[in-house]
Amino acid sequence: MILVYIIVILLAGAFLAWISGNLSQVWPRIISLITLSIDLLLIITYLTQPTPFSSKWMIDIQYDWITQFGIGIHFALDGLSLLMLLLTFVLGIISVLISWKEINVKVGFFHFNLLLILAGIVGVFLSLDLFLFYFFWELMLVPMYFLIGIWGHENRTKAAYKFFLYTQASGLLMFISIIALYFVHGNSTGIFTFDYIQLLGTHMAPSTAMLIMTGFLAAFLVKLPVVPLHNWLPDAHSEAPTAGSLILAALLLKTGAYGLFRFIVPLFPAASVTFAPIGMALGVIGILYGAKLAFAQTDLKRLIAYTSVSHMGFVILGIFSFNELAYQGVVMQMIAHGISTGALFIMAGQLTERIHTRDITQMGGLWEKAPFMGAIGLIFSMASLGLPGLGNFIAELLILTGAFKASIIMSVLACLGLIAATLYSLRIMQKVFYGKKNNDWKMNDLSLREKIISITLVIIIAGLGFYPQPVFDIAKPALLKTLEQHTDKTVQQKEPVGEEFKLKSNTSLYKISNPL
Amino acid sequence: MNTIIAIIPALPFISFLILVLFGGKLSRRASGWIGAGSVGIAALLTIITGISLLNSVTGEKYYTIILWKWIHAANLNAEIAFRLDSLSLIFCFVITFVGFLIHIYSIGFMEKDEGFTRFFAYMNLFVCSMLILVLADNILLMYLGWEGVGLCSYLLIGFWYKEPENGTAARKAFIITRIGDTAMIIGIFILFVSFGTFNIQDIMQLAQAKWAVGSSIAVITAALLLGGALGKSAQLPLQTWLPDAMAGPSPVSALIHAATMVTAGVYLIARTNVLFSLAPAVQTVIAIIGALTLLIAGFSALAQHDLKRILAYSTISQIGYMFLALGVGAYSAAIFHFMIHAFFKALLFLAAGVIILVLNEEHDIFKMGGLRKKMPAVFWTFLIGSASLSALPLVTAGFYSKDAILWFSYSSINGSIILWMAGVMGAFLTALYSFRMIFITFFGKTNTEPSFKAGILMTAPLLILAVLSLFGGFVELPASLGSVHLFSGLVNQVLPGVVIKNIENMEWLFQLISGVIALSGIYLAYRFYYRKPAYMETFKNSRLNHFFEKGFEFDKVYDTVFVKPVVWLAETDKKDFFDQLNISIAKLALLGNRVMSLTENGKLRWYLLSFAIGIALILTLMMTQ
Amino acid sequence: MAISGRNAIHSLLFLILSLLAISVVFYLLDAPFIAALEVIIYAGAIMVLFIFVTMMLNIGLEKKQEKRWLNPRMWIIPSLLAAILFIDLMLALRNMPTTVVGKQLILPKQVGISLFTTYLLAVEIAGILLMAGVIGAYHLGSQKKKVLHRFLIKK
Amino acid sequence: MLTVPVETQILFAGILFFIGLVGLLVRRNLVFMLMSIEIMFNSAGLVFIIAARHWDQPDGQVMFIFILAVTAVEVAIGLALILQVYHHFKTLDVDAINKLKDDNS
Repeated sequence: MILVYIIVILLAGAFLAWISGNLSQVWPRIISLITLSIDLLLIITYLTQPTPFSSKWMIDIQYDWITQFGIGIHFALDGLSLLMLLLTFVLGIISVLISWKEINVKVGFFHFNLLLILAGIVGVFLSLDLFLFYFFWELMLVPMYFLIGIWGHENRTKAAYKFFLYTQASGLLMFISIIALYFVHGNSTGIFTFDYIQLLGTHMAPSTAMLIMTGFLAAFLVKLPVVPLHNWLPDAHSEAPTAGSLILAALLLKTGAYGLFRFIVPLFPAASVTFAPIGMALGVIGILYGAKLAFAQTDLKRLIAYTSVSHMGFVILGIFSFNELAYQGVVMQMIAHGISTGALFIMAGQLTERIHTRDITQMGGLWEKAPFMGAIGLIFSMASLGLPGLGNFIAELLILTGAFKASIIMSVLACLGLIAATLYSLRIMQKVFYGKKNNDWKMNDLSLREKIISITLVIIIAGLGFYPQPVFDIAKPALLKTLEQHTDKTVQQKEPVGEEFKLKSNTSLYKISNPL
Repeated sequence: MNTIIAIIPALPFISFLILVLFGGKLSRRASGWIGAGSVGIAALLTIITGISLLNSVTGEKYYTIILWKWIHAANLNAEIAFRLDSLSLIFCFVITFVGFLIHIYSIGFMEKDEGFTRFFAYMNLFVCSMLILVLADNILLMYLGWEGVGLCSYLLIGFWYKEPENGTAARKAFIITRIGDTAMIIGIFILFVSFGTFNIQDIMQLAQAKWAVGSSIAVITAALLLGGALGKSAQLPLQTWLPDAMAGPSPVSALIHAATMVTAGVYLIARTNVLFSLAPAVQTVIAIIGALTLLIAGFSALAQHDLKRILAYSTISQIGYMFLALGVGAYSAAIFHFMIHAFFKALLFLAAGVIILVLNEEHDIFKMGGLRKKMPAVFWTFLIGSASLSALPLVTAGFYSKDAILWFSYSSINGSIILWMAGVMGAFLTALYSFRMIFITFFGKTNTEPSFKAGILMTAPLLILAVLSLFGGFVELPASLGSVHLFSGLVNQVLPGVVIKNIENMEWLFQLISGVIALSGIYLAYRFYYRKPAYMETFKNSRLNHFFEKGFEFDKVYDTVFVKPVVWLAETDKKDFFDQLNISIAKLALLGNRVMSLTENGKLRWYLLSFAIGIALILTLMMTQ
Repeated sequence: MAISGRNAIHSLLFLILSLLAISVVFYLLDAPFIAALEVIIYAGAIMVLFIFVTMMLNIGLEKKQEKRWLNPRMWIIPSLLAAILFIDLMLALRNMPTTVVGKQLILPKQVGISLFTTYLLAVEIAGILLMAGVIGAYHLGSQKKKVLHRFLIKK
Repeated sequence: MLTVPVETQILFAGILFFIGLVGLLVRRNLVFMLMSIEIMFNSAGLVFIIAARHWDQPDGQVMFIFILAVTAVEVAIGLALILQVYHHFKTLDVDAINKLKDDNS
């Protein structure tokens, strides 16, 4: 039941916030804060209970909805979605906090949209019924459109439009695929259902599977985004208000990765393996191309947006490596990227709030004025270049190691992304905080509220860097479950060339190597 | 004892946290002493641990501690675990002890700087990272330290962030070392994929067991690790960042860019020596790179006129010696030279720092001169450092360490006469440029008056380091001169001893030659730079000199070969052609709209006409079928 | 002449002539009732309406304008089209099988019977249509200047 | 009574129709256009009558009556519209009345 409560509380909070917006500007903020805190507490209390992490689904609830079409309300929680929920609520709270001062018009409606997006995201992370999943998937879009379109910067209308077109079009493709899957499954077994668990292991001709998968892929890859389809992202990010950028980067993109995990890999085990080389190549292209573009940008938020493209390249690379190591890395990357890029967007937002420009060529020498902000910016640009000791490093390490097992060339090329990441991350520091002052901005350092936000994020990212084990433990069963789908049907991984690489007796080696 | 090795890196880290969190509230004095004190205690603990390690009677000559599970994902396991053996002990000692002295010095040096607390925070973080690097039990944790020192180096080079050049230098340093690091991490992947562990000791054992000598995988892995080492240790072809890195404050140059961080590459190679011995080709490459670097850097040092840049090139050159030693398999000689080099180079940098400070940020040696009388303490310590650097025979520590390298470069099984000649040539250059520095800076007529006198906080570390530079060498004496093997005995607990060719032991002859060479270098410096400076004026304007001064124009080449293309690549297609592609779809739709709306002109007869045309068309088609 | 004339009244008269001719054709085609209707309703009622409106608008005087509008080039495309269609029609007719048909006079009584039995519904609908026409014409015609129809309101 | 073949009769109706069509396309005066439409209606009615005679059925004539009704309504409304248009635009030129056109383009 806890899962239903979570969503219902979010929705109720959303409407309450809207209504209370008529009373005063403060109420919606407080209400959304309370709503999110309750949800976070629910999840945390659930975590503290002795829960069986190892079982297939920690919670699994099912209700009938539209029985004629085999549509049900089916929520389930496993380690992966649990982590994503935690991320969602933590960042949700933070996004409420950062818009505390920034949003002054239509406050109620803003928070309504904010909570609705979060509800959509949570729904996506929890739904196990494809129809329900699609419902939540679309639920995220419209409020996001408003968020960008109403509270954004100068070119907001165009950006919002672009965002909506891209995601909506790809979402429709996914819907077609869902329906196709529904009929394929129905025709072969006689049970017409949208239920994920029943749809698992549907027998499909390879070409059919490929076609249906393409539809799903379209939605997820656009959301992620993968390189030729990434263009909505920089626009949407740079035009959205800070909270919008934060949610876009930290949460919305993750739904794409989550979808790849939850649907593409288990539903189409064979087809996804066929697609894997292309997927990995797309990942690598994303990493390098995103980095290249990030390096060239002068708009701070655009720059950060392109770093997202680059980082999400790692996610795709990892997912199509098909091994647990890479998968753990992907989960870690999702969380760490959420935190670090989110933090960078927050920083960009704070800068914009103070000096009213996002052009980094006009900044410079801001360390003197705002050393605290500089330190935070330093930490997170280091995180984004993958400095060990911060969460992103763990993620990239695991992904690259996992990818290395799957394809050496791809992994090595992706490593070049590390150098590229250095280039663009240092560029942020260089242009914004170092160097001569270009303009005599009148700005003050972070306020207490902003400091608390930043420090929380720093603690999380450093915690992930030094003690990531809980994340691995929670995610492990879910990932193994995903991989299980593979073991029967697929293929030995393309083991790397050269005899030396083959670990013939992995376990025995492990015994020697572990001095514990 | 085991817990102590965890405390050693923890101390500076705690101090770092204190300085970061409460830096604003502490007085300058307090934060300075917290920063220095933590390193001091760490040094003390290191010495205690070292003594107990030396005295331990059990067969196990190392301490190890596992703090917590770091990453346990799938079959990838890495702990936050430390391991202290004699190799890391030496590094730890140098880091904490020299670090402590430099911290003390910095309290005086940075006295008036506004970023005082920030400076000590960075320095502490650096010491912590460096300790993690050398103490790490697994290669991943080592990589953490490795990148950590890179970060600190970046921060400290760009410490005076208001000058854009400093920022550029910092960025250059970070990026170039990062290129090496990326090679290294790929090497680490290969190691992990091959052996399924990150633990250094296990990797070494497994590598020995599973990889054949000279097998391609061993060569590739060793080469990749070497890439990391080259970047960090500023060796050819990734050496260009170090001279620019002198933009940082002098204590930073002393600690990071002379004594410790740049020798991380030496540590890495020594630590993973098994891999390199499995890849003889790479080892030869190391030796050649070392020899080339020491020559090129030596020539470059000869032409510089920025005091710190001379020292920077000298550092590159000396690390070249260490690489040469590593390449010929003389690990203990390399480590020995590392230690002695840390002493005298830190000394030189600190002394140079004093000079520059009191001369109001004057870096050009030709604008100094005659400082011998003005600042005798600095003069004498600087002289000792230079003497040690140029390996003045018998009396200086530098002689013993460098001599060992020279001897092994010939006599080792991997050595050759050519490597030896390069080494000797380098020694000559070293003597020449060190004393060129001495003569120009301290003799002659005074060009700039010192503005104030350096305090005790700054001179005391100089004196201590000077003593070490003179007498530190006596822990290891060659067979011909007393044959003390305290140091190599210690190091050889973990590192293989050097394999000597079966030749006649003519070490004394080689020592003689190198001694003479060093002395002649000093004499030449005396001739050219003190007695007849006019003679060098002609050289000073020559093209060759310019070529040397620019460090053999590596920067220019890299600029055209790498930097410009990258920048060009970034600048072209800034608009993201995919975006244009997708926009063009939208534009196409808009164009379609335009065309279509042309027909929509509101003229009724036009509509009727097209109506009729349509009917005619359809009917005609039907009829003609 | 009805379509090419420049004077509206003349054209209308020509049109009436043409209608009368058609009514003769109807008569020849064994449909005297329809012929009568044609004359009464078409030539009588509708054309009178036309003439009335034309007179009201004084269109008869705008000869020059008509001349300008009717330059010879305007004729080319429509005539060409008409010709093509006509050829199509001929082609269509050529393929039609010629059948012998019975020649029998259809009396108004027959028409009336089928009108009020088989096509009763259609008659009612036609009635409603006429009603709508009356109301529409009244509505459009009555509000002259006071309120323009909303489609015609100038922006 | 009449012995002209059916084809010829239909051709005759066709000619009438095309005259109407050409008139419709050529004229710019609304009144003339309405008149052309009348001619076309007539030709359509003619075809019905021809068909009725051809098959000896009264239905064709019934249809003509309907056409007559439709024509009457059409003329009534059309003329009313012409009146309105003339009042509004002071012209009967169809090309001038291009309010349907999209202003954006």
